[in-house]
Amino acid sequence: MVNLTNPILLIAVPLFFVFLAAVIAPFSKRATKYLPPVAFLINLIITLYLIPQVAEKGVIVATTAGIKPPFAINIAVDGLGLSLAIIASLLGLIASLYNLKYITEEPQDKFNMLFLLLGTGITWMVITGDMFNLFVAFEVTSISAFGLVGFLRDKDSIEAGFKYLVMGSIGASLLLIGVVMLYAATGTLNMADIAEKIARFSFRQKLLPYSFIFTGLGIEGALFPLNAWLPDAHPAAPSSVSSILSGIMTTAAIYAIIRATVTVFNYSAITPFILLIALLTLVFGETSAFFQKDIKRMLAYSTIGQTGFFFFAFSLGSVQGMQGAFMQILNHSLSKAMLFLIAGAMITQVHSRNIDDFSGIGKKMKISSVFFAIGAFSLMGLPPFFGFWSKLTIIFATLAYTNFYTITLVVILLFMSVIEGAYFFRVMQSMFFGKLKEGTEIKEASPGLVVPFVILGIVILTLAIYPTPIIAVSKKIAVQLIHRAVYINAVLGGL
Amino acid sequence: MVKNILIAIGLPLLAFGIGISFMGFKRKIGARIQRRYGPPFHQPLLDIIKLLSKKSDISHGIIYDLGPMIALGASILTIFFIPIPGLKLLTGSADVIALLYIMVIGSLGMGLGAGESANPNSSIGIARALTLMFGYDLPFVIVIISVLLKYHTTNLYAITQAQAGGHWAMWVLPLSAIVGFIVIYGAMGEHPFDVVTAPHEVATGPMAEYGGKHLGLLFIDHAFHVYIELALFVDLFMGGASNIGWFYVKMFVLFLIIVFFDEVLPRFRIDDAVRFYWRWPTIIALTSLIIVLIGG
Amino acid sequence: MNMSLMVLLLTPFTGGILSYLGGKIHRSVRYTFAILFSSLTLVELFFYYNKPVNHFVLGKMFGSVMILQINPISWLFAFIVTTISLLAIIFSVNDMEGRGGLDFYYFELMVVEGAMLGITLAGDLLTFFLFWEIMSWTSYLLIIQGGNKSIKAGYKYIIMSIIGANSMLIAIAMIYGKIHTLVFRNVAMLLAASPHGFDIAIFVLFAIGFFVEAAVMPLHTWVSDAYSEAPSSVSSVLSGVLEKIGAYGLFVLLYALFGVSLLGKLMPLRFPSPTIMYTIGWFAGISIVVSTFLAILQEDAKKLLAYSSISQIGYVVLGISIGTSLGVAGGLFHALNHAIFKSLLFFTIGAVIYRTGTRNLSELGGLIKKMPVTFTGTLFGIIALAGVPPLNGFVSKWMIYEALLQKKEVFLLILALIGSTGSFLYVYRLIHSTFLGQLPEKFKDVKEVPFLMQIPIWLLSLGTIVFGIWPGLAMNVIARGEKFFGITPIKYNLYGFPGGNGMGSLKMINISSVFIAGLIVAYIIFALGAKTHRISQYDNYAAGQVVTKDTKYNYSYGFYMFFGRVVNPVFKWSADKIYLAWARSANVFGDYMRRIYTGNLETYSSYIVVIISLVGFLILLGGKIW
Amino acid sequence: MIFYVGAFILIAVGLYAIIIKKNLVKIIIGLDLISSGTNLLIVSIGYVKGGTAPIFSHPGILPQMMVDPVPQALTLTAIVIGASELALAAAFVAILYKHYGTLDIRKVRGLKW
Repeated sequence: MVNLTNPILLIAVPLFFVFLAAVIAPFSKRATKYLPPVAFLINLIITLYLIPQVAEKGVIVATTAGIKPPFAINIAVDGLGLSLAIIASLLGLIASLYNLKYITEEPQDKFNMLFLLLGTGITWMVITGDMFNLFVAFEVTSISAFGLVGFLRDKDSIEAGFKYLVMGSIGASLLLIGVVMLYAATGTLNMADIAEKIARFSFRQKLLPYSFIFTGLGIEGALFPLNAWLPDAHPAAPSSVSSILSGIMTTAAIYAIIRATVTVFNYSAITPFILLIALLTLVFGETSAFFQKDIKRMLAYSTIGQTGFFFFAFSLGSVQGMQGAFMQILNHSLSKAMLFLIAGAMITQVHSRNIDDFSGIGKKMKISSVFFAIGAFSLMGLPPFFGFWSKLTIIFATLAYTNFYTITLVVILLFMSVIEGAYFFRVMQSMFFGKLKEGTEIKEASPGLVVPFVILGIVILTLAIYPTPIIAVSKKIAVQLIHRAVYINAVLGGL
Repeated sequence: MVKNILIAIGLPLLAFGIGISFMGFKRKIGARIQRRYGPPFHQPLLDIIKLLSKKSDISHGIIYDLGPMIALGASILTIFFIPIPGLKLLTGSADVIALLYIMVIGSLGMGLGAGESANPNSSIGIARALTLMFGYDLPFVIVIISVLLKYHTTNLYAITQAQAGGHWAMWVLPLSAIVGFIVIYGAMGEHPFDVVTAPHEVATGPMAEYGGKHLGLLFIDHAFHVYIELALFVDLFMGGASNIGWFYVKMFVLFLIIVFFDEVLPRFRIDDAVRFYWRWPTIIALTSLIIVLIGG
Repeated sequence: MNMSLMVLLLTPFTGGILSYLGGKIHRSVRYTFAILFSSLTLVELFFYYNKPVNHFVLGKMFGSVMILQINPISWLFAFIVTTISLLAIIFSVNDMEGRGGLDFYYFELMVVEGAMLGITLAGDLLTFFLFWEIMSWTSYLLIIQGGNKSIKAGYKYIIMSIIGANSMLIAIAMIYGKIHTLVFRNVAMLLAASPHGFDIAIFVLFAIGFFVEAAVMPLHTWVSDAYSEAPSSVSSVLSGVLEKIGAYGLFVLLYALFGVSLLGKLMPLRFPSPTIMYTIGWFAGISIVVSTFLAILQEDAKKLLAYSSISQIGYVVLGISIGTSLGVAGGLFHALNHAIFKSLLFFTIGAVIYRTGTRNLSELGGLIKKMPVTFTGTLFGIIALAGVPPLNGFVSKWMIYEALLQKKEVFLLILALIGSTGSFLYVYRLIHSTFLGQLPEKFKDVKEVPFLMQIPIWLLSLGTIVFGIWPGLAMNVIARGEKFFGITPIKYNLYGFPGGNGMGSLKMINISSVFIAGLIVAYIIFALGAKTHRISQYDNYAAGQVVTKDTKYNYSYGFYMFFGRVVNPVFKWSADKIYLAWARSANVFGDYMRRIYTGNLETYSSYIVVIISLVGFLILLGGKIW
Repeated sequence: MIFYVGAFILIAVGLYAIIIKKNLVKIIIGLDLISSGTNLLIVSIGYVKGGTAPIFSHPGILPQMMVDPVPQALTLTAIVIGASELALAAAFVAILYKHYGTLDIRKVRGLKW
């Protein structure tokens, strides 16, 4: 009996399936597509098994090669990491179910392998306890993402993929430089260990490695102005991939930044800088999204905006801010992933990504459109959806101290939410009430595409009806995150 | 109780009598100004009797019939809220502000009836009437507010009482009184404000289609109307009166002035009439109001 | 029994879901559920008549309890919400027949009802805001049911509504940041103890939200489009109820959160009432007059009613903002009355549109012969709207006038009185152009609307009479509500107000009975005359011309054109145009902003270098961020 | 020290190539330079002058004399990753060339704003 509660399995299982896929592929390329759902399902089950443990102990640590931290590579799962792992597994499962029907282009075996690797990398990123391991996970994620973005091999996706690749590689190198600098300074790669040892460094000394790590991760995490690849890459990828990229990958990178900032560097002094970056991200993302004609590009820009939004909440540095950030991450991941899946399903019918061509399809593709509306409402933060509570939390966190600056910040935030509302409502209007183009034959997408996002939609609706437990949990997570000693002690407790 | 019943029957008759006599005077005086002999003094009464007893009468529908009735009913309603010497009447049930709106009911009835007749002349007439009303209402409400503020009451009877002994509002608030006069003058539709009925333009306007007993009702209504406007002005600015005789005299003097003006003035275009009312009368009324506000 | 407040709140939501699902089975199931559950809500509401509930805990969120409560004022508004919604549901059974997506429409209608009910029942700002947001987006979905043009209108509405809601959200968050609880009572205590600048900021932020919803100028620009383009029953809900919710919010803000004495302290200037309230009064006053002028010049029946709504809600806000017992009572009473007569008018005009398919006033005419019931409803509606006795609109307006006079706010009083006279102009135009005058040949075969659509018209007409002649019925509730909020209620009786203390007296029963007596006298004179005979509408005086069937012999286009000549120069610019200009410049600015994503790899890479060197610069500076 | 400077110069040259050069292949070379620079940096961190391999191959080797083994492991990993990245990049360039018929990055601007 395998110990289901070992978090290493979260990485091991999908990796195993990747190799399995490589083995199977020569015999049946089509069979490989059934592997990702299985792998992600197993992952999801494991993560769910881990919940009670994490709830009980706070942080669970798994070691490799039987050596206790800080030596050797270790995995440390705390509340935030686990939640993101759950989201990653869930989204992976749903997107891979969606793939069954969605991906018709060859080579399918390679696609499935890359897709599995992408999921693995993301899960890996959020549960690792080791800085270099983080880099490796980051690279696994990025390289598979590069491949997936360029998967369709048409003009746009190749251009986007190339841009993404160059940016991503630079980012990875920067991250590596930062990690190495940390190693040079502290002589260890374990996050908890670094965290303990870094206390003796001054703000200025910490700044150099931090800036490299921040920039490196920021490229992947879609922070302004490092995010220019994102609006090209996310739409260019197949929709299921976009949903993973937008839904959880940027978030995983943001997670890494949060982990580095809070746990490793304990860098509260940097927050004004982060806040500025986050705000710019938000403003530029939402503003650009407003002008998009391409639905996937609009969603991608909206991802930038949302990233800015929850990163902003995080950069407030208070428990409530972190709580809001986490809630918004959850909300954004689920909704944005669903929106991308739906957009994909619609594009298969409309054969265009232009919003104008979507007019009137609400009458034909009822389920898709309704769930699109649900996702958009949740993203905009309209009650009773979960986004409302996260928006509220973030606003409350921002205005915890009322002064001129916080009010200005909130005004900017809310103005951006108005813009977000403006473009989402515009899309929905044309979807539901626009005139259907003459001579187009549009019907509901095939059930294989609909069922996955409906599952996601049901999750969102459930959150809308029972937000309280999640809000309570998110508060716990935020508290745990901000009390970094808990994490450090849990990891180094073996010593 | 008996007294109440007597008032209930007598007041309309009195008002009608006063009104009809003024209508008679008007024709007579007008004729004399134009160096004519003019019809007999009781000619309006004869007209009404003639109209009511006409044998053939047309109707355009229920509201066409109902319009004059509403107008007359409203006029009868109104007179009970304008105190005459020695009698409070129903002033306790509705004060001056309410009275302003009670007076509107009649126009509504008139408008509905005229509208139903499907004659564009009538419709234009009503549109003009309402616009004119909108025009003179602005200075009028300002005037009313000045008076109410001056006497610290909204009860019309109390206002007349407060003016007892020659302290007429006319002398206390001369500017308001002038504007009030201009308003009453316009409300009676005399030259130059006779845009509503203007026979040469809209063929007597609202009345274009009316004939027979309908027109008879409207004539009766007009008699009440004359009484109402004059009585209101007398109550507001000329201190009411101690007895019916004086009351009649005051009204007559007022009416005489109005008739003199009426006979010598040409006609405004409707928008000019509105502009006129919104310019000088309003400014004068506001001045008066500010004086009241500052002076207490 | 306490539990049932939750039940009351959930009833419409449940009804909405059930009617949505029921509609999948059969449309009659949908109607049954919708009507059943909205009547049930009304019935449940009556259990709370005269029975306030102070504290019903709904749950806990962010450490602040979410509570429901019901006091007489919220009861009054809940009553408006449920009644008008019920009637709208009944009305739309026939009105919306044959359109697509009806299941969803009824669902939305009931959810809006539930959300508005939630707002009136809310006992803390969080609950209030939660339902407020639900209301704004669900009502948006209702507005855009009206076809192509309504989408644009709805878009404007939702954007303005989000802005308003967000402005409220800032205020709520500011309060939360101070005391971590949002219960009205605690908030009131906080505000009483806070510095004045904070209080004023809170007030302004809230007021923006409420002004948008209540359509007070200058935040009214969504109204004329939204009301006119939405389906008629939706317009009546919007105008009858949604606006009232804005007014209710304002009432809560002024009296539950701030209180007159606190407002008096905020900006101690010498005005008849606290400066803030006086300012609001002026906003309302300008709303009244300007939108009256605009309504007079409309050619579109529903646009006319929309502008008239702005003007009438001005009276409500004006009354509430006076701050005296009489003014508040007048404002609240007018809220009730306006809900009654404006919904009535939207229903009747909806009925006309239902039968004729047009709402262009100059195309209509003479429908009285075909649709007598609708005409009667409209007649009652316009009399009430114009504030002419003896119907209900008069009483509440009169109370507002008296209150203004009592306070010597003479300039506001002038605006209010003028607005009322002006309203007489446009209501006459409304009834004249639709029902009176010449009946166009194409409407020769128009029939009266089906019975189900007549029900709301009958009931609301009855309402205008009942609350007109017996204002005491409504005053019972309002007086208790005033007492609840610590205002001494004025003296009143069933038929009116005995007056005193600078206030005139009013006895509606006398006015109406004398009026009826006068009518009888007139009728007797009329009946004594010769019998009349009906003639055709073409048998008409035309200065020698012969009127035939194909002549358009009706004065209805540009009814008040000459009046337009007087006021048009003033209306060359409008708030709407200013907003659009702002939006346009913001658009241009944003368009430039997004060009930072140039599409060039080298630019993107150089951003990285920029960021890195920025950090290096920071290190040179000594690591100081700010 | 010279290694650190060298490493950063390499990285800077790589960045320069990416930003200034218009040829796709040169951009890839720039990427390679960056990763090489990084690798050099990693190795130089663990470098001890005159040190030996970190293996107790025969007695007498003091731990202070050993070079740090961890950076070497890191470098190996990084090289592998870098290689795969470059391979992918080369593949992209090949397809881009097919689509555009040129290697000029200025022509590849289909996506913007």
